[in-house]
Amino acid sequence: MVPFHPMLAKVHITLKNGVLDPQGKAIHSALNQLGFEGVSNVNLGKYLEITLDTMPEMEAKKKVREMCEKLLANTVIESYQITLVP
Amino acid sequence: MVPFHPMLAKVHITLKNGVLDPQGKAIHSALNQLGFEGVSNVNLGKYLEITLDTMPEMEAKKKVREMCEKLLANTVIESYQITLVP
Amino acid sequence: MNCGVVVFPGSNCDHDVYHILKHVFGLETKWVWHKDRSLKGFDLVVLPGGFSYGDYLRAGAIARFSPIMDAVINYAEGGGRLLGICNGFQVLVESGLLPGALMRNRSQKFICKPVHLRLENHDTPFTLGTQSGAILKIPVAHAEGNYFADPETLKTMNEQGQIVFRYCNPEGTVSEESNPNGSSENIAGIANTRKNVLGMMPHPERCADPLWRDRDGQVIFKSLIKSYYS
Amino acid sequence: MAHFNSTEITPEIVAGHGLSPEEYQHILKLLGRTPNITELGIFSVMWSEHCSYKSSRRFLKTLPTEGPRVIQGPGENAGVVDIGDGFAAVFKIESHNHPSFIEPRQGAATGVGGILRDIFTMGARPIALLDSLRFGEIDHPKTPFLLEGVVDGISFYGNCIGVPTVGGEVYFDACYNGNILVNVFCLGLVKSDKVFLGQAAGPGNAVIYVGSKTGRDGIHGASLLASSEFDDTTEEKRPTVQVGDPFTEKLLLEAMLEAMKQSWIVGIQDMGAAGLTSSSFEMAGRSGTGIHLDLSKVPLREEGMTPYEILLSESQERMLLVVQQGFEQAAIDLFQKWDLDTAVVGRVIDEPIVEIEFEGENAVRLPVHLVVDSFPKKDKPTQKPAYLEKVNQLNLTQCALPESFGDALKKLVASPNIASKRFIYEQYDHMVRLNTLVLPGSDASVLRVPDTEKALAISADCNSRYCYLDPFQGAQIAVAEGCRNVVCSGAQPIGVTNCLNFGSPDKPEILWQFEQAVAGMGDACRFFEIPVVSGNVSFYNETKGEAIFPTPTISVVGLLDDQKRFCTQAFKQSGDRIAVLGSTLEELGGSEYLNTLLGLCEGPIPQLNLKAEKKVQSLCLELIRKGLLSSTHDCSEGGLAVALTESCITGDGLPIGARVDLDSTIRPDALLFGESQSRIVISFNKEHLASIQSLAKEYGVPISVVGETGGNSLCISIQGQECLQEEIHQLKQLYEESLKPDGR
Ligand SMILES: Nc1ncnc2c1ncn2[C@@H]1O[C@H](COP(=O)(O)OP(=O)(O)O)[C@@H](O)[C@H]1O
Ligand SMILES: [Mg+2]
Repeated sequence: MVPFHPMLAKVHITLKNGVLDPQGKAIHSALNQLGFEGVSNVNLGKYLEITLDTMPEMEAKKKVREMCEKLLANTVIESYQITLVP
Repeated sequence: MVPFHPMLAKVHITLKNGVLDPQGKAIHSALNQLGFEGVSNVNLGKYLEITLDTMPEMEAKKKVREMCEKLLANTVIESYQITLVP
Repeated sequence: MNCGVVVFPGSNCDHDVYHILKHVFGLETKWVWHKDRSLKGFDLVVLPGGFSYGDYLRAGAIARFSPIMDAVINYAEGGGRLLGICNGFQVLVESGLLPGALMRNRSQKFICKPVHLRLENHDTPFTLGTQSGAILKIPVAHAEGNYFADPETLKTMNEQGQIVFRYCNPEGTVSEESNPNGSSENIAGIANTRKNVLGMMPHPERCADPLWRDRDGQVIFKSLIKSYYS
Repeated sequence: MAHFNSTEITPEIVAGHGLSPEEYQHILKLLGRTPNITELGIFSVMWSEHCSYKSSRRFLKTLPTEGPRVIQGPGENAGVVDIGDGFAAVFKIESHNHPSFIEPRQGAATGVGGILRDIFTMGARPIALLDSLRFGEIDHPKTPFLLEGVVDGISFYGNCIGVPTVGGEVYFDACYNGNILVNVFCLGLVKSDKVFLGQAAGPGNAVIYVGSKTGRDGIHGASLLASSEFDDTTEEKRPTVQVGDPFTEKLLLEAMLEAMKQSWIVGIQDMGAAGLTSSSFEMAGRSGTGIHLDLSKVPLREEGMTPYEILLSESQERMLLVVQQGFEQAAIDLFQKWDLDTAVVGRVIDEPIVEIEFEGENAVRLPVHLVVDSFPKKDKPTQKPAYLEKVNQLNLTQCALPESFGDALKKLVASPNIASKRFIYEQYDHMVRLNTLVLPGSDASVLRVPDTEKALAISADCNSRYCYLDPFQGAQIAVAEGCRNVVCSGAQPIGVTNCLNFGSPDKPEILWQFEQAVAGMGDACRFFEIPVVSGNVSFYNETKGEAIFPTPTISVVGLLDDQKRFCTQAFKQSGDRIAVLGSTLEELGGSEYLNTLLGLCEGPIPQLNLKAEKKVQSLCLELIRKGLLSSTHDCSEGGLAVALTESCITGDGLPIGARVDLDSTIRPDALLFGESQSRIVISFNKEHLASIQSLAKEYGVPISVVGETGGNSLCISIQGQECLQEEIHQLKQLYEESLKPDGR
């Protein structure tokens, strides 16, 4: 028997190409104002850490993908990427 | 001469341990209500992609760390993690 | 005319719209709790403003899965009149009843102030009481009202007359300066193709009580009444 | 001894809890034994300045707190004043200064959350918020960050919970560079026979916990932070900062208001500073009962929390209820409908002790009154500060007149303390719930009282420069100005709340300022016959030994019998006459003019004659009630010229100019910019001139008709000789744009 061993799903949600990122832009200009040079672009996204009970990796991936499609990302403007850390 | 080759800094900003995460809590209970089982915790953080001009890795790291301290993270309640992708 | 006002946890303009419907226009008005599952018998359903589920994750994202939403979707698909104001608009786009998405304001800040709107389409049950081109002064109060849709969607929406309000200046000119939040094409309110569902960021219920001097919001409610009785 | 209480009590531990050796000896004597670590923690928070009011009590006792309308004075979560028609106004103001300096957004947000809970625990629905803010100099490197964070926090919390923030005040001064002030006022409405109190009556009744789970937030936060000044080690002492969850608070608010319609609720208290500790001791203390708690039942957010941590946690959005025995399940069902965590955590008991168990073992056993009011009562000394001599010797002959009065006016209009705060209040939802009749941007904000013909006016005021130069009269003026603002909107002042922000009371000079300010405030309130029904004290507002200016913020609540008869400060149409009620003396001490143009902070401050003030206010109210006025504006910072400018440019539509001639022989800068008290600028249709003049005579108020509205400029002459003429569009732009972050 495998001992109880939770799994961590890391989800990155970012704006799709072609969708203007006003927050990223605002941060970019704030960085410029603070005197940080050499920054050519800033994008802001969301980062979720979801702790799952033990389950097969395939199942976990499928489950988290479904969560993203349904709730976590707004697929009209956002795309997502899932990484599993056992 | 190295050709122009920008560098990408990926920054993850998450709440420090013990700090209340109302958003994570709300997402967690929404997932439960949607019938997703086996989720034991959800945390919501920020994810930034910062494109930098070419510069030595050491310098880039130092610069991004400074950005985090000064602007990007609220270090009273948040911690950050920087990954450089050349 | 029977009106229902849906209450999500975190709705906070629910009382305002209830007051206008019931006390100002004398309409039969009932609360609908988000855990209810039926909208039988309503001639108008309003998704009010506020911060459903704190607007956590994204405005409207969690409310869209409230138990009542299945009934809301059925009701809309059956042709029922559905008005989403502010947070209600956000719920409508999240649920797919209206196209596009509402993102954070360009200024990154919450904005509460009166704005001017140009009516782009009077051929809807929500606006038939006035003429296209009319200028209305109605307040906005939101942090995520920056409307986005891809160019193709925008094109279809324009062709189908789905764009109902645009932000403009007091003279009616639609310009960058009169865009409070960065919305694509200054869009402030849109309808579905069938025109029975309207979502708008400005709050008509905030300027419909005769106690105030500004009453432009009455147009929406008067139009709905007119269309119901005609 | 239980394992969780095994820490040995050493002198270092005692000192680390902010208790003096003397206080600790007192505890030993009272208890007749050594307290365990959990008990020590309880004493430390309950005897802190923040919870015990140990330095301020003796002064606060002198305030007038009674009156025919008072339903509940100080001592409960908020004050309650009857407004007729079966309704009462519930209000209080509170500070969140120290947390906001450490983390401006969350600090300010949780400040809003805290004051809202104080109001709805009384059974009232909160209907409006005001924020009174003080920052360091506008050019100080930290100011923009703090300002933005604080405003963002208030906006985030207040907007989300759906209570409008309808006004406030913002000042900038170097004395706040290292210690900002964030004071938030909340007004609520309740049926006057449905006021709830924080009582734990009826032995056997259940003690129920409702709201967010308890985490390790802010352990020793508010109480210790607010009881010691800042220094370089503050960074290290940082407690876990509390994060606000306005959504949970909204659920709590609605659930509480629903619960309070039930018959089974006995008492309610919010868990604010010192959390579960202060709420249980205070509830028991008020009813002469005791409480038994089982901490194992408390909903926890983190693992391994000790009784010490659970009792001292300052997690937000939590309430403690006492519910009639037998109705536990009814209560739990109701709160679960709102998806709130709920648990029966204890019982009311006969014996006046608080008895706490954890995991089946005894953790705490303390007599209630020992904790609540047995701290050593030693009056700290007061002493008049030496600086007062030096700063009250203004020699006007050494102050040259400005080269251009027009430029001086423009500088004032653009100065941070006077310029428009629109970019701030536009970030607040100030309209939600449809009660705001007068939006921010006038002297006071006016809220209708739903289901009646009435309305309430509210305002927050304090000129701390005056209070620094003369704490007694400065505080009197704060009361007078608050009343004047409310009167200018057409309301009769009916109650006051205050937030007293001072330096360290351990310094005799600071305590003297405090004593004087409280005396001045009490004096003025007695004279105007308005009771002080609630308040809050914030001491230790110091950095590296430098105290802020004494800042006794006053909020006045006023009542309008006819919600249609309110008045605002902006001119309404061209062709109206303009007059000034009250007299202008040669008083420039303490003024914004001296500060902005000459960099001087010197007195004497303007004299306040309470009798004259009362007459002006009574007349103004009478004129508004008779419908004779188009506008009324209190003359405050920047004097007559700024008041006239604001009346020209703060209307909804296009600005309206004015042509004014002043008939006086005092120094022209004092005439234009001096801040003589008890003056109101009014405008009216010229048909009403005779009636207004005769009423003024009847009330014994000096009135000077000074000009007429209209045109595109503000044009002021003195005895026929023009001294300034400025385009109103330009004045408006300066006023509107100067403070805006991108305007700078
Ligand atoms: N922090 C704030 N939040 C909301 N409104 C504010 C704030 N500061 C100022 N205001 C509004 O701006 C207007 C002008 O403020 P102030 O100059 O302090 O008024 P007064 O001098 O009449 O007391 C008032 O209506 C006030 O309510
Ligand atoms: Mg003022």
